[in-house]
Amino acid sequence: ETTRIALVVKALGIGFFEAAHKGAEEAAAELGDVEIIYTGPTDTTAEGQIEVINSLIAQRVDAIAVSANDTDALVPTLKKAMDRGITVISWDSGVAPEGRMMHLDPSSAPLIGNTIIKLAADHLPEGGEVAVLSATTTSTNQNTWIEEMNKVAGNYPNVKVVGTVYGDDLADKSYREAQGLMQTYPNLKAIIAPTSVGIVAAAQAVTDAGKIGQVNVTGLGLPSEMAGHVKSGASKSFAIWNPIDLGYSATMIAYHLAKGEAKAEPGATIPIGRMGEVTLDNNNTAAMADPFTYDASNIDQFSSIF
Amino acid sequence: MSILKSRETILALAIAALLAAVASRFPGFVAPANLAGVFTDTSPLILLALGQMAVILTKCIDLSVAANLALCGMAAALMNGAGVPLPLILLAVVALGAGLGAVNGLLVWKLGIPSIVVTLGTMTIYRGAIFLMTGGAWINAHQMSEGFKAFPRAVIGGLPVMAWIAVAGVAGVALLLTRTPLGRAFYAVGGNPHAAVYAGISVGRTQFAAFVLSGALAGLTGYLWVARYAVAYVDIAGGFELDVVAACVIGGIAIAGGSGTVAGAVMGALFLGIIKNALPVAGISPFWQMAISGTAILAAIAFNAASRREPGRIILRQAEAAE
Amino acid sequence: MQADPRPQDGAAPVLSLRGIVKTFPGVRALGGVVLDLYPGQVTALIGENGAGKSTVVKVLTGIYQPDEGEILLDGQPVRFPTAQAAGDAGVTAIHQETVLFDDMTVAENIFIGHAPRTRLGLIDRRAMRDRARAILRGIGADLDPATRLRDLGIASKHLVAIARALSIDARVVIMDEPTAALSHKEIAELYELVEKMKAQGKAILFISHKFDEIFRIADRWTVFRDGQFAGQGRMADVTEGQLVQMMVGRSVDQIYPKRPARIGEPVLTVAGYCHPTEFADIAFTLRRGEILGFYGLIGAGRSEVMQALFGITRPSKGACRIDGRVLAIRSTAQAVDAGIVYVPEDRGRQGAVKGLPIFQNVTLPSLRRTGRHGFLRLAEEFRLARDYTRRLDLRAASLDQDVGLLSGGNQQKVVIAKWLATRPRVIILDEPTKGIDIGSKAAVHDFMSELAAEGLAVIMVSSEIPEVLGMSDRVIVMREGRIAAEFEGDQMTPENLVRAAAGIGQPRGQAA
Amino acid sequence: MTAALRPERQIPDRLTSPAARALKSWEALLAVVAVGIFVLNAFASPYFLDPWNLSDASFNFTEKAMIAFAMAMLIVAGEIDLSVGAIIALASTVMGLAMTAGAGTPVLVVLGLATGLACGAFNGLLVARFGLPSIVVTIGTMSLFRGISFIVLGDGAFTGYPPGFAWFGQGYVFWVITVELVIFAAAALAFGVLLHRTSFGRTVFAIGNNSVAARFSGIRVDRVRFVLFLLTGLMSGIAAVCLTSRLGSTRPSIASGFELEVVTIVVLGGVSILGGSGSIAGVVLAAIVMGLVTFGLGLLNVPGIVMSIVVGALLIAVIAVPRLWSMARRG
Ligand SMILES: Nc1ncnc2c1ncn2[C@@H]1O[C@H](COP(=O)(O)OP(=O)(O)OP(=O)(O)O)[C@@H](O)[C@H]1O
Ligand SMILES: Nc1ncnc2c1ncn2[C@@H]1O[C@H](COP(=O)(O)OP(=O)(O)OP(=O)(O)O)[C@@H](O)[C@H]1O
Ligand SMILES: [Mg+2]
Ligand SMILES: [Mg+2]
Repeated sequence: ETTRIALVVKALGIGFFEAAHKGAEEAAAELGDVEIIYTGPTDTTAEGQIEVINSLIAQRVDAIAVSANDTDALVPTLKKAMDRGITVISWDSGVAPEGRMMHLDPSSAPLIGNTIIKLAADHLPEGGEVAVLSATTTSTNQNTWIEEMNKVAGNYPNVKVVGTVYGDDLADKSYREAQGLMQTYPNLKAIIAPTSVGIVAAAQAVTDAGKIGQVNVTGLGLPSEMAGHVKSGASKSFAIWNPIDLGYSATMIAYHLAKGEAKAEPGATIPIGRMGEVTLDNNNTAAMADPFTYDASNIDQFSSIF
Repeated sequence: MSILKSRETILALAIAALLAAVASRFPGFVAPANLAGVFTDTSPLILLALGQMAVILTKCIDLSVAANLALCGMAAALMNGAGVPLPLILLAVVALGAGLGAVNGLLVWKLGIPSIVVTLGTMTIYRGAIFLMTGGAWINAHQMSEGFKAFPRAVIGGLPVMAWIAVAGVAGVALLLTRTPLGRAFYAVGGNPHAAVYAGISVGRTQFAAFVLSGALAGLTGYLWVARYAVAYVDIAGGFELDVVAACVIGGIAIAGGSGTVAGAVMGALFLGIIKNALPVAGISPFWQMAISGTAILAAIAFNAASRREPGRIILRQAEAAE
Repeated sequence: MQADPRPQDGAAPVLSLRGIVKTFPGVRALGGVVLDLYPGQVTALIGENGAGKSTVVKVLTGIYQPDEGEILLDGQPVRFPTAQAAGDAGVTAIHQETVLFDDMTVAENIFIGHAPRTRLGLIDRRAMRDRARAILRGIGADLDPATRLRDLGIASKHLVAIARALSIDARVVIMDEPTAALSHKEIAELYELVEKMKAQGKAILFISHKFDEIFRIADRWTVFRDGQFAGQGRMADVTEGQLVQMMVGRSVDQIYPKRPARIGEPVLTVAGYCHPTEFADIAFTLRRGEILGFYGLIGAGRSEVMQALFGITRPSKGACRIDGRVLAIRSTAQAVDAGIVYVPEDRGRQGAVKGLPIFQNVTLPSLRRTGRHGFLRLAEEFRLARDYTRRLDLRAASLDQDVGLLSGGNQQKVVIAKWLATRPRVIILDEPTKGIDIGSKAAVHDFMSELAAEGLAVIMVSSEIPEVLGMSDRVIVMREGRIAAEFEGDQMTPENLVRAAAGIGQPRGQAA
Repeated sequence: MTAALRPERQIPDRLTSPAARALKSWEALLAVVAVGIFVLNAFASPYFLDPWNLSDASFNFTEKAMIAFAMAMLIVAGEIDLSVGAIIALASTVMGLAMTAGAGTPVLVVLGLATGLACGAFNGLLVARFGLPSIVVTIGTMSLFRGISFIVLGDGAFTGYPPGFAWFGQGYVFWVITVELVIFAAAALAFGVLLHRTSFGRTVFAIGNNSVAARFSGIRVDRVRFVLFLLTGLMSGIAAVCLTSRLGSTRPSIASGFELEVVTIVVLGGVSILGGSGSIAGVVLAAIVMGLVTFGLGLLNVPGIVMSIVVGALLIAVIAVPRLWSMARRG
């Protein structure tokens, strides 16, 4: 009998999640007896995700792996799923601990926080002002990373973080916010956008403002979407973990938990196929891998993959 | 006429006051280059507001403009990916937009379905169609040709093409509304549909024409939007239809139809555009933006209602003399 | 009396209708009518309310498409798919309702749909203004083509409608009750205009309920009854009595059925009512059993005063007492509670709630009585509606029929029934017989005196002198928002009323 | 003297019986559609005919439908309220603020309802008292109410509602019958009676058909309008309690897009968007149809956007098809 694993994403159509879906299918093929249900709401709302999860509960899927639009709002519904015997994990964007068995972080938050500011600092030998362009006001992961970034900002004394704005993961709003940043801070040297939508919009805004070379855009993005901006010089470098690996790992974990082959408890280790294994911390959270940095030297190699 | 004029004057004064307030904290905002940038940024809103205005004049409303824009934008991006030359793409998006507008128009005209219902329905259908076209995939900057992206940005005489297109749109629609029979028919149909029939004007056909105009402008804006932000996906310009209606309302276009000017619609759009651009610059938390534009809308409605209130017939000689 | 369709003088009709049928859901408005219009002649079209006169006008001007029958222009069958097409064929009309655009200028109203164009195809605004001015001058209307229509009085608007009809170079001019909204002077000018057009060889269709005017300007007549052709002929060969007989199928007593009044104690006292722009210093007393007439030219402000009494608008100053109790009426609900009810002038907009069935219209202000603790009791509602509609001799298919499907006169009856069902103390009737045929008119007059006899106090606003004189116990004349004079007994003469209304001679000494 | 002029003629009360009318009504058609979709779903998915699943699925529509009843009355009266989603956001935010200040469940509920009423009163004041068009007023207050929520919360969230509070959105009254379902049914009954069986309801119809004539008939039109906005605010407040309780948290983006779905349910329910006609029974059925369609398609893992195409097409089709049919019949 096949194990049905539902991969619930923030919204359908986003490149990052499409790549994760690829990874999930890869894991399914490797495991053999797995059927992947790839689903999600049309726009990034918690209510939409709840409707989707309700229908998954009704179908009695074996596992749900969700990248949440809202840390807390999904909890009651996911609890119900667990009550009905469904394995629930979150990945990428987490759910509060009561609402899932474990959470798979793409990477550890402190690592990401450090990486994004380091990327900015690396290209600012004399230092200067940098600003942050975040995603929606409600998405958890971005805000955790920015928090972590601010914690370690002292390690980069030359770099001064002057402000944070929100682009809501909308291309036009992010673009406008990036423009606003450049006007508000004429001496701005870099924009850090830890969101794949924001980083592209910011790079475009910098290009349109004719400030390539003056303002460096960095953060987290997809190689395929950033390739052009790396070549134009709007972005010297950026980082991301591999979303394919992330979808792959989430599927592996969900499978092992659903089969009862592993237990989600602090300190447990769970095998994740070709990626090795993860170890759960006190919050039942695990980190997959370090973020990987892309620049002109390696972008072409990856831009065709994801 | 004098009341009408004063309404636009007051709106212009409000915009000037807004600019002055921002400038007092941040002089760079009113530098000509930046103002040009704000105008360019507001161009999509202006273009859509022009079309929406025509529709509202005829006592209808078009809630599907943003979805139409997104669909045409995606079509433009797909055509570009397929190697279609830019001039053809431009023609095609305008035609596609007009076609989508015509669907709305036909449902309103031939079946007499209220426009709010029609466009509420087509709004979701058009967006859904994008999903069906692409499976939900995004089209990103690197998948677009340079020429495709460069056209709206190309600067001519200090302004990018995108802004010039808005200027041309404003001039064209202004001419259409004031100096052509069709334009006057928009006003007639909205002002008194019953009388329009007596004047030999087909109410349905005129509303149809307004929807086609609104659709064509949305189609054109769809290309501009996608090329400017260099990305196309299902949800672009989500919820933008309400901004467009708000721009018209602030600009004094009567929601009951039949009255309003191009100058008003443009200034309504600029007012919203300036607020949107000024907030991040003036260092006001972006979380205030929504409440501020809501307040602006309410203030504008209240003001317009007060100025539109009929002064009352003056029967009394004495009252007349006293005034 | 059955008339022959050919004129004795042998001229051929310009425009003819043959067997025209037009049905609306539930109503057969025209059941195969015949009509002939001759060049250089005025044909009067007469018939009761709902006889189908306006429907014929709409068929002739392309607003409605006939279900059957044909329109012949110079003997050739034609079709008018739109109003534009009718205009192009030389048929133009002044419609019964003023159908104009309040937010457009006078010139635009005249030329919308056929504005002069420049070489580039754009509207030529200067030519439009100049031609508008010329046409307006031609009908003796001193209006600036650039004024917004909203800023004009009702009579001026009507003149614009007339100018619009004349802006089309027409062979056939249709006038549907053109004098209803005009004052004496303007009516005289209209008659002159009709004569001029006759001389130019135009065929004119003239619709009116006023027999004096028909006999004055018409050459030929056509009568419709219940959507059917009832006859046609030459004015010279017919008497008023015969026409009436043909219209209603019976003879109607033209004498006003006013019964001697038994006037009692004062019911309503109004003192010093003022309004910032509409009226000033209104004061009068109304007694039980009395019919108080309000006369004045159109726009004298009578309706405004009545609407203030009914709580639609608020007076800025003044007091109103009912049965001695001082009352500040701020809403219509309060007026109804106090026993004051108002039958408005504008039936379609203010009177009947179209879309609701007849019985619900009747019980609308009486729901507190028919219902219990805020809940409806349908049986009670039907009982009340049955009582009052029978009393008014309503003609309808059923009581749950949409009131919008009734003819104007029957709608008026529903509105009156609605108010009588509240058992009021004071009933105000604003132009109760305006646009109503003589049959229904007599019924309304009859009913009014019955109400007065039962002890109700009645105010009747009317612009028709015979009606005012025939029905009232007392008459108040208003001019420019003020009471100009009050007449009683022998003083109630047409001359006095006209002079007071126009402000000629007589000082305001007689005002109450 | 008048007897001769007035022959006694009896006008019948009705030509068609109410039962015959009901059979040919919109509601009957909707009921058939609902049953049809139910049967179709039962065949399409083995998971459909499970009481627990159906009970879960009811959350797809219960909150929206509660508001839809009040909205239906508002639309019958010729007005509209596009701010309902924003009212939920604001009411939820106020509850969140109170919760952080340590308020217990009863206080939270009272505050949620009171906020809804206050927002409704604000809309009602602008529309009824100042005579502004409701569609634009509520587009404005939609931004304003949700904007306040954004100012208060920014990128934060209120979480940690008291356990008792979860009852409204997650509790069961009996077996699979959820608290929300009970509120939904009670609201349907209450609004059905209010609109169709009371004098107040009758005046709502009168206003929707001709508000001027209604005023000339002694109806306090502005007061009725104001009350309708209050009711819509109140129902939004109740929906806010349910939704907040169900989500267990508040963010300013809560219930975004609700207004259009609510209007869709109302229109689908046969309420004329131009005012003057409609029934609560139709709205109930429309809510159920929408719930069945989305749940049925969800079970087949059809993407949400395809569902919304279906709903959009349904919205147009239900109005277009009868008109096309009657046009075809006339030739
Ligand atoms: N659009 C319509 N829909 C339904 N019935 C209509 C419509 N127009 C007219 N009728 C009906 O057709 C009949 C003829 O109306 P019409 O307006 O032609 O009468 P009329 O002779 O002009 O009356 P009046 O003297 O009151 O102006 C009436 O019974 C009226 O109710
Ligand atoms: N300029 C105008 N534009 C629109 N409607 C008008 C205008 N002037 C008057 N009216 C309408 O005509 C009607 C008559 O106005 P008013 O109350 O001033 O005069 P009145 O003496 O009552 O005349 P009437 O004999 O017609 O009742 C009212 O219903 C009023 O609203
Ligand atoms: Mg008529
Ligand atoms: Mg009057």
